[in-house]
Amino acid sequence: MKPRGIFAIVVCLFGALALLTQPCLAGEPKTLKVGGLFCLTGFGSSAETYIAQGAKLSEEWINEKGGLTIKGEKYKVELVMEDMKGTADGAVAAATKLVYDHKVKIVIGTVVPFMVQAAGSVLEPAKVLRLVLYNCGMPSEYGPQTPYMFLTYDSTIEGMRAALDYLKEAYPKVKNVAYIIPDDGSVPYLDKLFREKATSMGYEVATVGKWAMTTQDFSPIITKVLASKPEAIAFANGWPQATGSMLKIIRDMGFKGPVFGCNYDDAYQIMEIAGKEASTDFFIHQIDLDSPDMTPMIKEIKKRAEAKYGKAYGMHIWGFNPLYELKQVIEAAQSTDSTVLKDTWGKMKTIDTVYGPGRMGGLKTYGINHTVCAPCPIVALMAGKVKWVKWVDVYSP
Amino acid sequence: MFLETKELTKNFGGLAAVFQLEMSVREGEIVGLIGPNGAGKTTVFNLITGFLRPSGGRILFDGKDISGKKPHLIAKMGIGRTFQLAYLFPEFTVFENIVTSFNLYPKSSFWEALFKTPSYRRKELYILEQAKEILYLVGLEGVKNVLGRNLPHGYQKLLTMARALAIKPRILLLDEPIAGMSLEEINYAMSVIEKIRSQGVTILLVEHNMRIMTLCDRVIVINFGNKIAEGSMEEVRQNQEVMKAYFGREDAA
Amino acid sequence: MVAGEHAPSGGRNWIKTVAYAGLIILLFLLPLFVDSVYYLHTFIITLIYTIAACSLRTILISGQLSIAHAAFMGLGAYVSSIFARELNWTPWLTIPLGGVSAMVVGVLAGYPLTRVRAIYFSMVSLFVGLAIVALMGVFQKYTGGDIGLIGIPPLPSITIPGLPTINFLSSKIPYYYFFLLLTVFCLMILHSLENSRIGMSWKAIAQSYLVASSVGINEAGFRVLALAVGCFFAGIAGAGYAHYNMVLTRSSFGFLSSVNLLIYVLVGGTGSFFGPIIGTTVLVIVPEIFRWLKTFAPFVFGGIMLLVVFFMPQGIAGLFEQVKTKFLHFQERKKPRDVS
Amino acid sequence: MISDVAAQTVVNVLMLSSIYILVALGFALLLTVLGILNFAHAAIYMVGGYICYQLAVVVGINQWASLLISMIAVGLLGLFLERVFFRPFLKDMNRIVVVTLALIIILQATINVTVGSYIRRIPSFVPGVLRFSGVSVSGDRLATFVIGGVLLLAVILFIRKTKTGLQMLAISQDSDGAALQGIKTHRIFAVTTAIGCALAAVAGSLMGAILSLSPFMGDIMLVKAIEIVILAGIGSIGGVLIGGLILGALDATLPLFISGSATDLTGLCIIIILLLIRPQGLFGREV
Repeated sequence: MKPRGIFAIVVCLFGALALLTQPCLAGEPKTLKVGGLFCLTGFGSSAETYIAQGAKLSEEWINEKGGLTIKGEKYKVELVMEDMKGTADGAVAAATKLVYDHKVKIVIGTVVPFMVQAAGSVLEPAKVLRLVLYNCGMPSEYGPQTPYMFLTYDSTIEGMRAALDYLKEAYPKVKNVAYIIPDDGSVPYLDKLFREKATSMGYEVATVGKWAMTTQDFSPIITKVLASKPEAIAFANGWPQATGSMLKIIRDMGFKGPVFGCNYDDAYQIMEIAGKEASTDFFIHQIDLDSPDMTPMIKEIKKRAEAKYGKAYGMHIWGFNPLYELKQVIEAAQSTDSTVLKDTWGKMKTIDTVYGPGRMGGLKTYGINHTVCAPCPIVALMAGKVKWVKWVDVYSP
Repeated sequence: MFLETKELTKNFGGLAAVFQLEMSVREGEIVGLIGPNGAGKTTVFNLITGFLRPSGGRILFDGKDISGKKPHLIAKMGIGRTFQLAYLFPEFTVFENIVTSFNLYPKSSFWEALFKTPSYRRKELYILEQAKEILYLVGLEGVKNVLGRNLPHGYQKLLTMARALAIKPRILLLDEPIAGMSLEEINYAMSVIEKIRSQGVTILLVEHNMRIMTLCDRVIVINFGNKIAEGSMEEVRQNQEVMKAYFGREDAA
Repeated sequence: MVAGEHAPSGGRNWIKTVAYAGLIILLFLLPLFVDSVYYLHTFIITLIYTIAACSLRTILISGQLSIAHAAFMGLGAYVSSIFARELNWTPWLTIPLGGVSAMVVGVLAGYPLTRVRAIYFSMVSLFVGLAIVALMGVFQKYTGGDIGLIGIPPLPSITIPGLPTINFLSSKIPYYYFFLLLTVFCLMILHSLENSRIGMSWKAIAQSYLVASSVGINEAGFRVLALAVGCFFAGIAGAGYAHYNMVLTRSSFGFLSSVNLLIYVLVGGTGSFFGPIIGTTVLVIVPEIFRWLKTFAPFVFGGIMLLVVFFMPQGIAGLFEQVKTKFLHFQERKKPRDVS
Repeated sequence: MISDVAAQTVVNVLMLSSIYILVALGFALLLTVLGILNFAHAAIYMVGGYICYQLAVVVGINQWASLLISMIAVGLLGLFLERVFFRPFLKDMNRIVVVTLALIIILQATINVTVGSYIRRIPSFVPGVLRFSGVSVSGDRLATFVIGGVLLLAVILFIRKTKTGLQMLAISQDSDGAALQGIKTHRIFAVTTAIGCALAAVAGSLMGAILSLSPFMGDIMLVKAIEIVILAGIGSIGGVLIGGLILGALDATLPLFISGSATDLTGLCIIIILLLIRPQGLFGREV
């Protein structure tokens, strides 16, 4: 057969597939549309696919529990997800679609800092309540100028504080720490915050290793960092590829001291990438789904994720959390108006998260008290095994 | 002297393609440059027209040193050329091929071209007139709207000549103008070359086909990049050195 | 008659003019029919990328397949937004400034680039593009690095006496008209250049630089001119994009984005001025329509590319030519042959 | 301990260079013989890694065997790609660019849809770390170094010594002339593409063990491969060695002196200057 013929058949097959999978547009009368911004393709999709699955679980969970009750009326939640395609332009397009096409007033999602900013440029002027999962502490990203943005869970800065506290406790002999960070524009802020916290705890910052975003092999930067003779090494915001690879190289090069990550990242994945031999004396901000020390809610989500997707990941829990919080806020405010919700949430002192009781904070750190500070779980990798450590209470004033 | 080379030398990685060549062309004559394969004829053309930089020596045109200048500047001075293979603009029609080649006289500025000012339009109209004249001169008006790449070989060769005329050359360097043509086409091409000369254009040509040498006032023979003989066709034919170069034997006839 | 406009007869030109005018009027009336702000956004993005793709084609017709075009767009975007943010210049001034700065860098890079041709040019231009993007990462104090730059001022509102004030923050419609006017303006210039002596010289260089220089066309000069013009409009498009989007990240201008622009041009067809316009329209709007396919959406983009490659050798714009030739052949066959 | 850092850096340079050389080898082969810039190389490299992962981890067969199977499978994929996607467009640069870019998009999306984008890693092929006086090399990197070297040598020998190889060489010099000489160019193209893709699969599998697997793992490596091939010179397989060494040296030493994004810029500027001095690359034919 001619290539053209083969190709034509393939195209027809895909066309048929596309037609078959077209979603039916069912519109229930009482639904609250909530937008979801996730990267399902492109950069970041490796984690955000699972976060999106978690968000889907939370939607089902709320509806199973009878939805939301606002002023005596029952509302079902409908999560409308749009793909950001891993780019800032994609984030803007997806946010525009949510706000103006789907007419949502509440959006959950965005994890990668540059997409947080890009989506914010659309969502903030439209006064859309934004439940963000993660940020890296840049003032431009999150602060007084973003009144509709809420940080639903501990982020890099909180994770860094918790991790340094735990370092002091578990490795009291360590005197100096090296800090490794992607050179993505957040360095000046995170570097300053890290130094402040570390020096206030009596640590010396051995060196700050900055790696270019295009780095494939981390050996050179690790060589440089290890030359400064640190006793412990910290990673700022990163993703499993980078964290795992770096951990592996650090151990390969014979470094024996503790290594830790400040961001919320999948410990299992990091262990898979670093390999069992290298996965030791490492701890990170993450939950251990198998530990009995988890909150009842996490256990519940784990069961649901396993039932629906076959396997539960820490990212599922993370993605579940925003809607879980939103439910409480809506029920407290008895309204779906984003401004009312914002004001109500801003006045709340505490809020329950899937990770345990949360407190609202961040006024001093970020300039706005829209940060939910909940207990920060620490998981360690010890001798090739994931080991649950403990919950660290952390609060950003 | 109109065009002359002085000790012109070109080395390609230690190998001298042209070595201390001394030759000259007077205004108004047709000069043939001949020599066996690999004698360096095309290299001489490329050196004169600036496509190659000489390793040594000078090229004088109308008293000015033009050695090592950029090709477009040499074209601007009035040295036109054709190529051995029928290089042309294959995606342009015959007429566009010629129109495009009018770059120097008259010249339009960027802003004139952008805004299509009246002066630009006037110049373009003038060019169209001129291009038509050239078309008639070489006899290509019948295939005016044919794409360059669809043109038969003989026409392509004529077109390259027509194109070279568009820069209003004072001297025209023709690289094998009748190679690969049929007898009929050769006779026609030769008449065109005659016509061009009658308009006062000096011609220097390279050709293997000796038929064209009947046109030449003078012939220069080179071998291994050096001049070995010069004079009328008859004189050159008698020259021992030439015999040797062409046939490798002194007694060959 | 002017160079480059010989072929069509007078009557056809008249029909063409009417068709263009009709199309432009239709585009001007478009916001009346489209009430979705999201689709308006998509159209605006299409307009911006149309300018960029057309300016890329200007470089392309001079025989230079540049893989750095998005970087030049980014250069214009960053220069314009930095001047508007840090020095509070009005965007009306910084947008041309962005274009000029992209042009200056294009010319500076262009002179050494004339040393290389064809695929070597493409490759070195690729590195130039990467270097420009790396430069944006180095000056992250001003560019925001990978996190991105926000707080870029929108276009200031225009007050024309006797008319209501045009406020660019109120809705996307003023932006749509601004970009429509900008696109029409830019394309007119590019079209005018292409159909002039300069455009013919560019095409001549692309076909044979040897012949071109033998007839006195300054190869280096015209190639740099093409780069200058192309980069200028890329810079304009980028700067306009910055003041519309109001957020910039350098990853939007990297290798993949440059390649995307190239795809717009190649899929649309390089042979016609309308190729990049059609290519951009199809490749920006169709994937947006198929957004609901989520993870399957990339198949639509890739599928269009393959469809074009397999069935339209001259790109989508070339399809019309193809159909026309087939039709003409058909007619010719029907005609009784001359017996001579 | 400056000497330790220096020694480790020398090792880093060698290891990184061998990674780059391995990735660029198949790319260079296709460019030399078929004369196409196969952008899809990056995606084929990723697919090779995923096949190896699926066999070794999910199915659970021997790792080296799965590497071999992945090689063969991707080689066959190469035959298919050559027949359907490359052969009709070999003479048309523009269309081949679009086809190979479309292949990247489609292969990435296919992996994303079927396997998912969860980041994975193939377990070490050669577990353990080699240490000597302050310098350490992981087994995988050493294996890559050896395999990369062997494959480079094998490809060069194949081209120089076998009949098929010599025919490849002939085609790379002048494909029309070779066809006139009775060489079945399409058969050679098919063989070349199969070898190129198989090499990509080896590279992908080893990188899956050294770095990690993700649908987008090829994006940056593609740029690196292009850099190497252009530095080496189009049409030079042996030059890939030098190109890879230069790029490896730049990427492994610059981060010691310059931090962050400036390393990229410096490296690129050096490459641009090198290319402007020698546009045809270090070992390319005269332009």
